[in-house]
Amino acid sequence: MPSTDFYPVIAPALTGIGGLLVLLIGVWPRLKDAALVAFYASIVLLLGAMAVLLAPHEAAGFERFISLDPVNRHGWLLFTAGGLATLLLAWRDRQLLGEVDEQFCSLVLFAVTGTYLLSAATNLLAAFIGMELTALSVMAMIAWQPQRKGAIEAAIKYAITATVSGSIMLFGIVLMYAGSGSLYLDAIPGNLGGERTNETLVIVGLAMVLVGIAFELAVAPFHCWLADVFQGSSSPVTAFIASVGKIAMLLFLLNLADQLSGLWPAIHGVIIGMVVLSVVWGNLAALRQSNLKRMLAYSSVAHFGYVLLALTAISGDADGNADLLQAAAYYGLSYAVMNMVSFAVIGLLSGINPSADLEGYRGMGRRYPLLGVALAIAVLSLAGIPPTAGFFGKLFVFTQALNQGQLGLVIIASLAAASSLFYYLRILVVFFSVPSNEVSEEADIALQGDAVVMGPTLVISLSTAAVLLIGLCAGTVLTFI
Amino acid sequence: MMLWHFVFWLSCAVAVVCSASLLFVRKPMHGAVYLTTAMCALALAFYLLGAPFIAMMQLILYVGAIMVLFVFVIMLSPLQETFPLQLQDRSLWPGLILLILMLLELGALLFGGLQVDPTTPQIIDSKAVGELLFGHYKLAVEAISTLLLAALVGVMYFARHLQRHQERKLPEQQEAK
Amino acid sequence: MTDALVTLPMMHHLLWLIPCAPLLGALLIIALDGLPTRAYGVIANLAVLVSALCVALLWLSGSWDMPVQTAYEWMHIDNWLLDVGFRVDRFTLVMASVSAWVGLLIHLFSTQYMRHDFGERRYFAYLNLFVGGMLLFITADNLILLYAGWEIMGLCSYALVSHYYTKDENVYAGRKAFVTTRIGDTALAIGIFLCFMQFQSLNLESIFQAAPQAPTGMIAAICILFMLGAFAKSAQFPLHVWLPDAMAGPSTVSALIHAATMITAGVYLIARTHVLFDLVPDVRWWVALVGAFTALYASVSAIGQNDIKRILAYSTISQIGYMFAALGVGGYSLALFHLAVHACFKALMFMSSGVIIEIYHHDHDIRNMGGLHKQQKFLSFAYLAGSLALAALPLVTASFYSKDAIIAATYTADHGAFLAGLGLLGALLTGVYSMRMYFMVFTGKARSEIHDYKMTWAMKLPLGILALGSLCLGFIQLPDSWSFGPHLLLPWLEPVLTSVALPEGHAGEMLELLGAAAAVIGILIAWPLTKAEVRSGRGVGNIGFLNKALYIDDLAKVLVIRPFLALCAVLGSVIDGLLLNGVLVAGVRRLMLNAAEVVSRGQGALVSRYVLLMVLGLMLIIGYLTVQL
Amino acid sequence: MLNLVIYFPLLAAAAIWLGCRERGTLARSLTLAVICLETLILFGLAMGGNTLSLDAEWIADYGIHYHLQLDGLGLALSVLSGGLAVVAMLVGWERIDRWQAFGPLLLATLSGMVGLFAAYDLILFYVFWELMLIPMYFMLAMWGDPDSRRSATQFMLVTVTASLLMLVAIILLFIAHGVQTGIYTFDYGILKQTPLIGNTLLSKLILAGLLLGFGVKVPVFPLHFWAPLAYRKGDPSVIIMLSGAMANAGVYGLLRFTMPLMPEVTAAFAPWGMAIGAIGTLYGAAQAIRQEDLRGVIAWSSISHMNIAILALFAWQAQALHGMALQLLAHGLSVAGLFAIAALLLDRKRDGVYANVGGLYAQMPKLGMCFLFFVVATVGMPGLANFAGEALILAGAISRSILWGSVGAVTILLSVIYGVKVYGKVMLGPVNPRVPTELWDLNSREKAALTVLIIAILVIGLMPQLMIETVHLPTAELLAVNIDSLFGGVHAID
Amino acid sequence: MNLLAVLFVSFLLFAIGLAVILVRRQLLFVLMGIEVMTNGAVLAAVAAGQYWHSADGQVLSLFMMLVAGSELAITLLLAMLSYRYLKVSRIDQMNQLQDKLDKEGQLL
Repeated sequence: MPSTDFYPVIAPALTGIGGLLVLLIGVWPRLKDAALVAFYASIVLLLGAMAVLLAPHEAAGFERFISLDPVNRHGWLLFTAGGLATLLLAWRDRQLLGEVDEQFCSLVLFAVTGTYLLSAATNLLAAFIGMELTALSVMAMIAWQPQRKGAIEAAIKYAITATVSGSIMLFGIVLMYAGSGSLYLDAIPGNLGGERTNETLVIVGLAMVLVGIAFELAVAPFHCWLADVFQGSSSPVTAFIASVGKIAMLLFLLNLADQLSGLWPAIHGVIIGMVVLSVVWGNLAALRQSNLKRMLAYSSVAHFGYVLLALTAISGDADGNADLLQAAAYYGLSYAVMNMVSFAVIGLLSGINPSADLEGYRGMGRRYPLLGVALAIAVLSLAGIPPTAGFFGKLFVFTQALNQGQLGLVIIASLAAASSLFYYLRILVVFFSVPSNEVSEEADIALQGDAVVMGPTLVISLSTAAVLLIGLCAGTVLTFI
Repeated sequence: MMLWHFVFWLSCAVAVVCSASLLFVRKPMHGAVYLTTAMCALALAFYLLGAPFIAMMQLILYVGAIMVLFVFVIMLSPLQETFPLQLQDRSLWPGLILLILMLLELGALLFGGLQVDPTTPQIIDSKAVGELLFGHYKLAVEAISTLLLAALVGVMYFARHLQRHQERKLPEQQEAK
Repeated sequence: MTDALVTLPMMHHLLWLIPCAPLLGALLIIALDGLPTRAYGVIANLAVLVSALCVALLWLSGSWDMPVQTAYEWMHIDNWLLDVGFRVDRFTLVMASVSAWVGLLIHLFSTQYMRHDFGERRYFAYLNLFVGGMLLFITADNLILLYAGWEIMGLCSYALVSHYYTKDENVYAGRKAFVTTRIGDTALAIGIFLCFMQFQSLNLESIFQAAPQAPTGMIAAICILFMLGAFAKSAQFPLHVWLPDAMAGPSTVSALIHAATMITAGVYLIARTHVLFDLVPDVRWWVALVGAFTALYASVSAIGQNDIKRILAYSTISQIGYMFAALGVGGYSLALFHLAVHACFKALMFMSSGVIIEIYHHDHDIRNMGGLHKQQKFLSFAYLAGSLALAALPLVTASFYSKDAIIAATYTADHGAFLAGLGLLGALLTGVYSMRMYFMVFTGKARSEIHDYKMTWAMKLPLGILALGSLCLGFIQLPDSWSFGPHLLLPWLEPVLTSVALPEGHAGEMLELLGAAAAVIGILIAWPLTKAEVRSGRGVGNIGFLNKALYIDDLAKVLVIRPFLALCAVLGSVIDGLLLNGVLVAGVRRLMLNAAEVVSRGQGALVSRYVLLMVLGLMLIIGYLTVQL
Repeated sequence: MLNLVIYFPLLAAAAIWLGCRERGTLARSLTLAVICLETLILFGLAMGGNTLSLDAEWIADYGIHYHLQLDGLGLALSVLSGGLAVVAMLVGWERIDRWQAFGPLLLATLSGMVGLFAAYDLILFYVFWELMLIPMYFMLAMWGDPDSRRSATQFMLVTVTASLLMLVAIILLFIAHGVQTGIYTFDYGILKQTPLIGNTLLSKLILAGLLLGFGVKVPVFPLHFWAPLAYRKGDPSVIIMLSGAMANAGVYGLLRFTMPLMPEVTAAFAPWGMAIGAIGTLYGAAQAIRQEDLRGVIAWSSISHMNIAILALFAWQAQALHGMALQLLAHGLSVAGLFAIAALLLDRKRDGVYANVGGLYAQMPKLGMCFLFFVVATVGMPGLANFAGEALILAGAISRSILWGSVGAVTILLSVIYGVKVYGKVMLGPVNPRVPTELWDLNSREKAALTVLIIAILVIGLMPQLMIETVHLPTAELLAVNIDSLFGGVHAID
Repeated sequence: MNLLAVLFVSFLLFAIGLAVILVRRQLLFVLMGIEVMTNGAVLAAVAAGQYWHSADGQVLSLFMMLVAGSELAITLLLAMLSYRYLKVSRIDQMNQLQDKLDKEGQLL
């Protein structure tokens, strides 16, 4: 007797069908302005957000396939916002110029649909399809404008590794199913212990699912693709991967941990290993990167290490699960907004420095002070300096982990966080040192029309404000999560 | 039952062996042939397991669509080279060793004290599958159709670029060289 | 005390003026910019005059017993009750008089003497500050204020010694003076803090009242620390090394600081805290020993000097040694007596030496002088008075009465004969070097050109007064054993400052005679010695061992300064250079950057490596689960 | 009011930054005006003598309060920070370029400092703690010697590493307190009512974390390694803020958060703490002696003097703590004076390396006198501010431990060695032929800057009671921890 | 039917697929390897479905096939693009994107 609440379906349906509509509008012969397509796509996303907002606040499930609970609601809003931001950034992006057509817009919509499914999945199959939907759309988006250096390579690297990890995850799902007889997350713990079930298989399956998740979150040692993909794709797509794709996966992980908390202790060791590897590897690899996007990619590896820190202590009988998950969700949220700022800035400057090499940004903070400060706030937030969101994310995660007795891990994590400051400072110093050369008039964003910079500016200012507000009003934000 | 077992394990063995031969063949085309064989063998295994629908799907989707795609690409591929396995390349070994280790572990895990009731294959026909698919999993079907659409969009886009590239590749190639 | 309040209400309220007038004078000199240079000298003189007059008023008022004035509360935390308070008693009054009046005379002399010098304003500022510090030190009613005065003196000594700062030696000399005395300051400070710890009070009176109940060990520790402080400040062996070098300053500075006042601060300190020292006679005995030894040692060194100011410096060390010897045997008032006398004749000699040096074109070497008597009669007679007083010529000089009493007093202590012997030997040598100096400078033929120098009344007056003092001050206190003559000082001081009973009878007379004889013999030796030296061009001054003052200074350099600096360097390079900056900072940096490279290499750029890493991860996870489940 | 004094500089910083993009001179004047106003307000508050406070829920789930309370000690240190900022501006008036950036950074730092001294919640404290760090880093890295970036980064990394470990310790404290009392809160006001009981491993870890975090900033002896380089390479104006004002935050933190929150473990550590303080004092002084440049000497002397404060802190005794408060102010003023001198020399293109200076007094007697004044203040001349602090500290320390108190007292000697040495090398001696002849003596702006410091040092030195009364209440409150019973057997007189 | 045995076979296929990816660096072979892996998973899914007598397994495997197919389509096109644009057909020739570490002197 599956409940058939339709509210959860409205938003994914809107975006999915909206994607199709956008495609159709795009092929309409008389309509050749890409801006209009992006506009329509944005409207679709806004409608989706409306649908989410108007849905009743109680948790509502559809066929035990997806369910919209309070956490997901905010997640969905975030993804919608992320999708919108991606569109705004991509619209006049230098690297994508002329290629942001109905196809790109529909892919963004499809990817957002995928994240809806993934984050709200109560069925392993839904999660798998959602993940693959996102991954597939992203895969195409990465290689958008294939002439760009590294675009194809990034897409192929992503495709191969993502398919491998997808297969591993699939295998995990199958094993979980084989062990428990159910694909429903909420049913698996109940089934266990019953006839013909087998806990070992479920745990092995869970671990393999975790590998798949770890891949999408880019947690070491499954993180290698991230740097290449960040570097190879255009900034809007990078922003989407970082701020939307990963967060959707994170929400699914939190959901998984919540539902399967009884099985979680069995894989604590796995997660601890991932945490240690991620924070160490990510920060070390970022230390000397000469490319800003790669640097942020490795920092992302470390950040998800910190997030996972909150999950090292989930267990069936602990009352702290909710707090742990909340801390992780907060961290994810803060990560999403601060990365949005960074990549929006990178995107805005891509006319000046298409390769995103760090050296190319010399003096940009002085030339464009507001941009510089926005980036500074984002980078400081990434570094965990108060009163930004990044700091409170770390604070909450560390507090929760310490509360569960993970002193050693927290110390490792905080040392790693301290070392991360080295490369964050490099970014800031480069941005605010004396400019090394003149910017051509054509690339100078101060000289370009409002239309070109409006989108990114909007995204940057809103998400910078969000970085600060999420930090300063952390108390309020926590009540939402 | 003996026969069932014999055929089932035989088809499994064929699948494994044909797949493994991918490791050694020199030409992609040969690989595609081996792969097709393996898939057909697996289709047989599916059938024997009591899943005729999936067996059909295996034939249609894998053999009929995917492998054809492969073959097309191989035919279209401008680089008709052969790729001998280079075992002297030392970078290959760590991966193989890891895989063997993993298999050993899995073997130990599965057969080391794990008890699972034996089961007799029961036919679950396409009707049951269809009911589930378009009943409970209707949203999944919608989602997978969206996924196919997304794939289609991507393919369209890349195909367009392939075309465009061919149109102007000559001058660019000159420059590149 | 109530008497004092009644009879001297005004003075009671003006006590603060004694130290503060010169301090304010210094402040004025610093603050008022752009006056004619001469005006600064006037301000300085007036400021000291105010102090001197206040002191004089105190004398005249006739109430000498402990007027106390509290200016304001300085620091007050729990039992740390510290006021800026002043206190004067008979002992203090004597000391303050010496400081203020000798200070005034030297100020007066300076207005003329420093007229053509550079940095006159700076000079007077420091000089005023110094007198203020000295008077603060003397009149302070608690240890911290006392320490404050003590430190201000140290600072001024530093600044004034390096007055001619364009030469490296002078700067070094100033630094040496400051640092060496600061060794003592440190000891003194620790002693003061121990006092606070023990007595929970810093007020001198309350400490003295509580002292008898305190554990002896603590008192001994405090006394040893005070003693060290006094030794450093008063240039006692082996902390005397700074004083000869400190002669780099203007001669007036030497007169004021290194003869009359600051140098005697150590003596004053011990006399001031004699209540504590009386409780631990064993510790006190060491004061006597060091004093007596220094008296001899410095005399020996003085003989070998050729620099007129260095001779005076060593003689000062020697004379202060006598004072310490007196303190050590409990003859506090004797020490004070000699202090006053010494202040007179030594200030006189230093100021005169300044003129002499000017006359000889800033050449300090007495071997290049000679024959000055004919040119500068007044100076010659004044200097002669000083020299004879230094040599303690029996009966006619003040020093005979003060110094011989000390030698006699030492005889009463444990091992008294030894101490007295040291003193007598020193007295003999004092006669020698004192008169050698006089003869070399004033008699015979001029050995270099004599510069014309006109002394004005402002110079002659102080010299005259001091010469008179050097000769006559002794008559206020003839030896106790003499039935005739005035015995004014010691009995008058008795209520606040005890003295010691001098040896009675045979031994006493014997010592008196010996003391007198030593002085006379010394003077008699000096004449032929000088003759010989002038004739041959070589004399005691050429004996390196003596000239270098037994190489103590060089020994200190080798044994203390160099090892200390080496220790600093070694510590720095091991702790900071090697461990912290080397291993920690550079090590971590290297480690991180190399690890970054290793990690990056390990990951590579190829997708097959990525997959490999994934497989590795998967393998490890499954392995972990296999082991775990 | 409290919010106003904290955020006024920050808002002004934003306004100046936005308003004066190309107008450095305007930015400079505005910044000075803002800082002066802020300092005056703070001064007025300090004179008023009231303790301001403000409490609101911030992050309820984690028991984090927006709790501010600015008492006498905090006010005194805030006024000091403001005053030093004025001095820093005046001595950097011509030398520092791009005031449109520097001014706002300075203001932001000031804002962070005032907030820090007002914070009454551990997390809030940490927020301000890091907040003042960031602008400081930029000021260090972007101005100063050409190679100051590396030292600034080192400073930043070391500080943040320690701060993060301190954050871990703070969280542990939060948890330990929660376990002990059932109240999970970061609010200092609540935490201090139920101090952590017992000398357990956990409390030791907490103490270690706090010591590390605060100690680096002080900088306490073995954690000082960043300081000499940073102090030497940074622009002296910045270093005035760093060493004079910001270093105080470390001691302030230790004062607030160690003994009152976990008396037992801190008391057990106190002898070691005193030892560290005393040894650090001597070590700093000994290193100052062997430096060959003005800024190096000042740097080490600052380290030495801040370690005396640590000695006082762990003596935890009435005189010592009051002395420590005085010492913080006095050290701030005197080290600022010395760095101001270094700044003025830098204005005259003299970097203070001994080989390049010497005999400067002849050309600049006024500057020389001021220099000597600050040297003399630094070496603890009675009547000047440092003496009041050091005397109280050493008296208190000796009362608690004769050994370490006396060891600390040796600094009286060592300080004078480096003090007069550096003065002599720079100002006195024969005129260095490398020194150009047209150096100007103090102008009125420079005089103003130095006069502020000189008057402050004199006032505190001559009338320390004013300051003692200002800081008495908080100090007495801190001392209310019944430490003597805790010291008991642990701390018998050595 | 022994579920574990079938699972092991599917693991074997899975591992072989991985091995192909690791050993054969030619793009087409890599893709074939991926297909082998997916096939292994499908086999496991079917077996598990039969074990539980439920159509879930078959639904799962159907979706797997569809997903694998669409991914393959895109990847193949990417491979074509790679031939055309990069003239590269082996994955170990793809190293445009890689870490470039700054020299120590360029760091802070």
